[in-house]
Amino acid sequence: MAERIDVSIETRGAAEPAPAGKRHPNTCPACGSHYREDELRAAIWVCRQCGHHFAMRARDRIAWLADPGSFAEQAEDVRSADPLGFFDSRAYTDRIAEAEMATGLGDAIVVGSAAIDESPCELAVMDFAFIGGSMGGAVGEKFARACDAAAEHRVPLISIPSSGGARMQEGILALMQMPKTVVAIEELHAAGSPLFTVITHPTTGGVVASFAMLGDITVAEPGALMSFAGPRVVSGITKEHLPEDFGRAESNFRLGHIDAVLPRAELRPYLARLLRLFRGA
Amino acid sequence: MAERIDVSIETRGAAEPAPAGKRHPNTCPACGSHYREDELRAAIWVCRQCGHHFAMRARDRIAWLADPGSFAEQAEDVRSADPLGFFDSRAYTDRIAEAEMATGLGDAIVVGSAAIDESPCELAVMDFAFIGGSMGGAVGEKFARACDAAAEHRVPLISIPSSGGARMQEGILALMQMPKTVVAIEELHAAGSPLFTVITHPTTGGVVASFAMLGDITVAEPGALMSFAGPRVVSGITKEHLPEDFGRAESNFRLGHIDAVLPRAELRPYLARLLRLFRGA
Amino acid sequence: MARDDELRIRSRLGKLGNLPLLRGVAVTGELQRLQRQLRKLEQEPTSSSDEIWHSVQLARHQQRPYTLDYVERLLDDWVELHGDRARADDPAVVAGIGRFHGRTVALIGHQKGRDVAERVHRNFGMAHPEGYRKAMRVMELADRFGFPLITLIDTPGAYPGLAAEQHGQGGMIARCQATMARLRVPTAACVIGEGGSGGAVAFAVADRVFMLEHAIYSVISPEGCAQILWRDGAEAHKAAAAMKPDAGHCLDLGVIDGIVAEPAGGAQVNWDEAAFSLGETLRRAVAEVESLGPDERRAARRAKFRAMGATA
Amino acid sequence: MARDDELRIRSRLGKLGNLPLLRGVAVTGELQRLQRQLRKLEQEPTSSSDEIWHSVQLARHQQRPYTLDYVERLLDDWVELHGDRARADDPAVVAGIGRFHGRTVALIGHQKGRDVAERVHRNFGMAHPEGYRKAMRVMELADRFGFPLITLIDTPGAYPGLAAEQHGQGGMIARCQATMARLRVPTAACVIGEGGSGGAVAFAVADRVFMLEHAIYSVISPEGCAQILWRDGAEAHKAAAAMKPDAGHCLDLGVIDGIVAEPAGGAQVNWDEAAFSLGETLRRAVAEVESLGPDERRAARRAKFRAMGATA
Ligand SMILES: [Zn+2]
Ligand SMILES: [Zn+2]
Repeated sequence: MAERIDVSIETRGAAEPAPAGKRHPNTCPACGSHYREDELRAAIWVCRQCGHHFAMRARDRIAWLADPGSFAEQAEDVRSADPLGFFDSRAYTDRIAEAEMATGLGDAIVVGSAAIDESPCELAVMDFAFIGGSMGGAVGEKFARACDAAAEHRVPLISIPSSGGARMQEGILALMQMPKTVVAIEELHAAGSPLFTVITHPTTGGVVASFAMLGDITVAEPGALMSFAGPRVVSGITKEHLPEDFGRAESNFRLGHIDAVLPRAELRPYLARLLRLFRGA
Repeated sequence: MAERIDVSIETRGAAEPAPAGKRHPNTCPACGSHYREDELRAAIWVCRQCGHHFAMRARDRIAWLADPGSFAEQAEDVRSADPLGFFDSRAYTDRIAEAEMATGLGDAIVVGSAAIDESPCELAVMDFAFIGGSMGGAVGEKFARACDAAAEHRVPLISIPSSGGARMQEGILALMQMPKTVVAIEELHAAGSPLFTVITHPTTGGVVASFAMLGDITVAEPGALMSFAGPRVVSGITKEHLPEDFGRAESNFRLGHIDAVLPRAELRPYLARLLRLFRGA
Repeated sequence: MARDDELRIRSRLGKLGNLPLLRGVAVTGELQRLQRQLRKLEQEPTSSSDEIWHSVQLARHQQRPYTLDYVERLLDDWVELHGDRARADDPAVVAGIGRFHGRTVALIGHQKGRDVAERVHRNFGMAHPEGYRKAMRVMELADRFGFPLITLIDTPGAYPGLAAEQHGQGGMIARCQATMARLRVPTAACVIGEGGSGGAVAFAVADRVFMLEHAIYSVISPEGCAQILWRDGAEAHKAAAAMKPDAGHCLDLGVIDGIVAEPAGGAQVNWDEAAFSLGETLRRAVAEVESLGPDERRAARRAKFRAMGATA
Repeated sequence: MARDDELRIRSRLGKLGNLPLLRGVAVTGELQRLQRQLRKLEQEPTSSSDEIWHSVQLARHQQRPYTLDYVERLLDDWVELHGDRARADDPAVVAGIGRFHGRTVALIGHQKGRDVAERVHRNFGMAHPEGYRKAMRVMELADRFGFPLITLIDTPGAYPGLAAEQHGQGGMIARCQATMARLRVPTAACVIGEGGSGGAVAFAVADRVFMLEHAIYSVISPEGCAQILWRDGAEAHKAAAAMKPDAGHCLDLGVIDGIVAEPAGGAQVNWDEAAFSLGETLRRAVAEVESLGPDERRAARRAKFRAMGATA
């Protein structure tokens, strides 16, 4: 009668370096190696010492991934509104303006048409630097427009999320971006176009529980955290002892949630191969 | 690299009396109470002392379940052939003839149209007494014809399996009764008719891996064993220590595989309720 | 929504729409649009911060009717279905079929427990992935046999545990929404208590979505929001005022299609009356969307969610 | 099938059908019917008991090519897909997409291991329910994008373990068959080694089903049959003779649509030649069923399995 659901878990854990305290953004959190900006860029932001994958900005990623000159940004002018007149320590509108100044982005996602190895596709690339990659109205709308564009041109959509989850300053309308992106993917599929997803560190919350987990094929970068609840929330609320690789790409692979863990250097040929295979599908 | 699939299991077990050695068929294997045939019949073959559910013969079950006079048997003349000329200690054809003599049945299933509480339905009821309820060509064909009849009359099919699995004397053609019954259910669904399944003790092997587990709604009688591999096979091959209620209805319920464990006395009103709910669906 | 506000708005709308507006009748369709227009014209706040906090408390009231309390009052011939056909039956989610105003429907809802033992058993209404998988199975059954689907939402959120994460909590919630977006049968959802985050929206991709008058529907719990933004969970009152999870604001924002009036004092005061209100709303909603064909209905459902969000 | 028998039958059929019958070309369609008629006319046994046992041994030969060995030889741009999106990635089943004769196909197969470590890792090709669920996911992906589906069958059977049972082995095998019965894309299956029981048939509900010449396909392993009927697993030779799991008999019984010739001595002698034979057969089979429309093809597939079995 008062039995609870069986919650048998996988108990093994793999070693994964824990992030250290405050450090320079160009210092590797895993091995401490420090790099100049141009060194990191040349290494596509992967530590040459230990293989740690640094975060990659949306425009950097697109410039690296898309064939030169092929990217045509769409929906660039879409901005999140402030539907609640939200104010905590300061106004939400100020936070957005500040994020735009700091990142040069209109919101936490960049979308547009592109080609990879001469195969046409649509890209939807998130940027964690913009308010933690949180999903508000602009992210939802731009992702949905990317679905529309991919459906219209009958090309695959490549989605590269990185997000702390829904943007709480937009309240319930931020939550509604989950079904919004989900129905957009349904329409993408109805048009016959596939969705390929590349999970990058970190991808959590409402984004995991919506478009990030609906890829026809889903891969992740090494070490990327991908979980609905983050590790601090889980251990804080449930007091459970978490495996060291909780929520990481490697454990998600072992547990059947993604198709592959791909080092960044292999991503471009992998996506090019998928685009070839799905061309004219 | 050489990691195996995670096989974390539910380890709790519930007490379930193990069957004893040779005993009179009217002696309860759980509590030892002995009954006259008419007593058992009056109690729908449930032990009044401990609630143990004795096996119920197909015709007894139909007579008890269907409205009086409503059952019209179909495909009565279908018999299994002997496609391999199979012979072990004796000829398969002899085994069939003997089973027919002993049970008064053409094979291990009886199918036909009926009504329960005035709702029309199709019945497919197995009988373990006929070569262990094994599924050969006749069982597959008669089950498929029950699907056809239910589809044609747009009524639900109620399937009541009890089987040791595929009948090995028919070799590969016995295995083919699995996809045969599965495609028949697909056609049943295409016609808009539901399948309700009542698992009775024991239901294992190829029947569990085909029509027995494809019910839109599936219930089981208390204590009924329902597993793909039987407990002796599992413990024999894997040397695993099995919980006492391995494969029983109660553990299958806990593990999410069936909708309810229903004492026999509750079965008729439950099915009548389902038939009302799906009428004109 | 506060009692006074509600009565004032209902009275005005009654005149505007020239329609009978009885207690227990949801504000839907045209009326909903009129209501929003009216509010915007008047530029008056929907609910004060105290009124919002009052709803947060009522939404969590331990004597509030839960899903099975409504099932008992609204459905005949209820048959509860169990199990995800893979590894568990999650008691935090109930699902089944029954007769609703003479027709068969499927109903799925979060289920909280009433006493301590049942609360633990039901995991406080916080579902594991297995619960969402059970729900999807019953959604597909409803679709296969043409049963309209009703969902009742009442959860603090999906359970944030280790096993839940290992078994794919995020993906299961995503697929549950996708399943609802795919259904061809009429669907109606109502937040009856707490509509917490992804765990709630998993059941909310419906043709018509309602909230009980004192239900809340939010992207994060007020306590969670306070913890993050004010670094103090005790600032939940402030966080609720900022997030506006009450029914009035959700209606204003176009997130829901109507509000179901509760008995005076809240649903916990009179379960029968609350159930009657809810039943009337759901009955009308199903009838309303049933006039559309299956493809048209699904397209309209998708278009509704596609349009949600505030951009500039 | 024994070399001599095969050559004799092929030569006769070549005359009857007036069609080129080269090594590596499967016997399908009309030819299959002719072959069966011919055999029945002559009343000669297809294979002797020793020949059957020879096939049992070759089907299990540890140097026999496995699924990924064929993938390597038959597909370009192979992308293996992993995971059941619920709790595991089962290494006993491989699934993916790749280019086959210039077009994209999905391929699913059981996978045995070559050395001890890999054999343990692959669980000897015995899948858990999670493996069948991974397969269903990829089947649905193939259907969504119109990729023909190829399945390669090579398993002693589904794994009979406690966890497998608790996670719904029977139901998953049943649903895997149902999924294959639902697909609208062309499907072709081949038993490349051991086609053991329910674990094999889960992948075998295809438009065209083949066996390699020395593959076996059976309702129970010869050892299991011997254990039950002769109470002695060592009587497997006798059991195999009685069950007739060899390709010739399966073709005679109408269970498969054709036999893929192996290199002289067996597939283990020349993997490239075996792969070439298999590839030609699959290419022709897909082309053949592709001439039908999706609904017609699915109806024909269902009708084929609906008709199987021997009744009097
Ligand atoms: Zn490093
Ligand atoms: Zn007894």
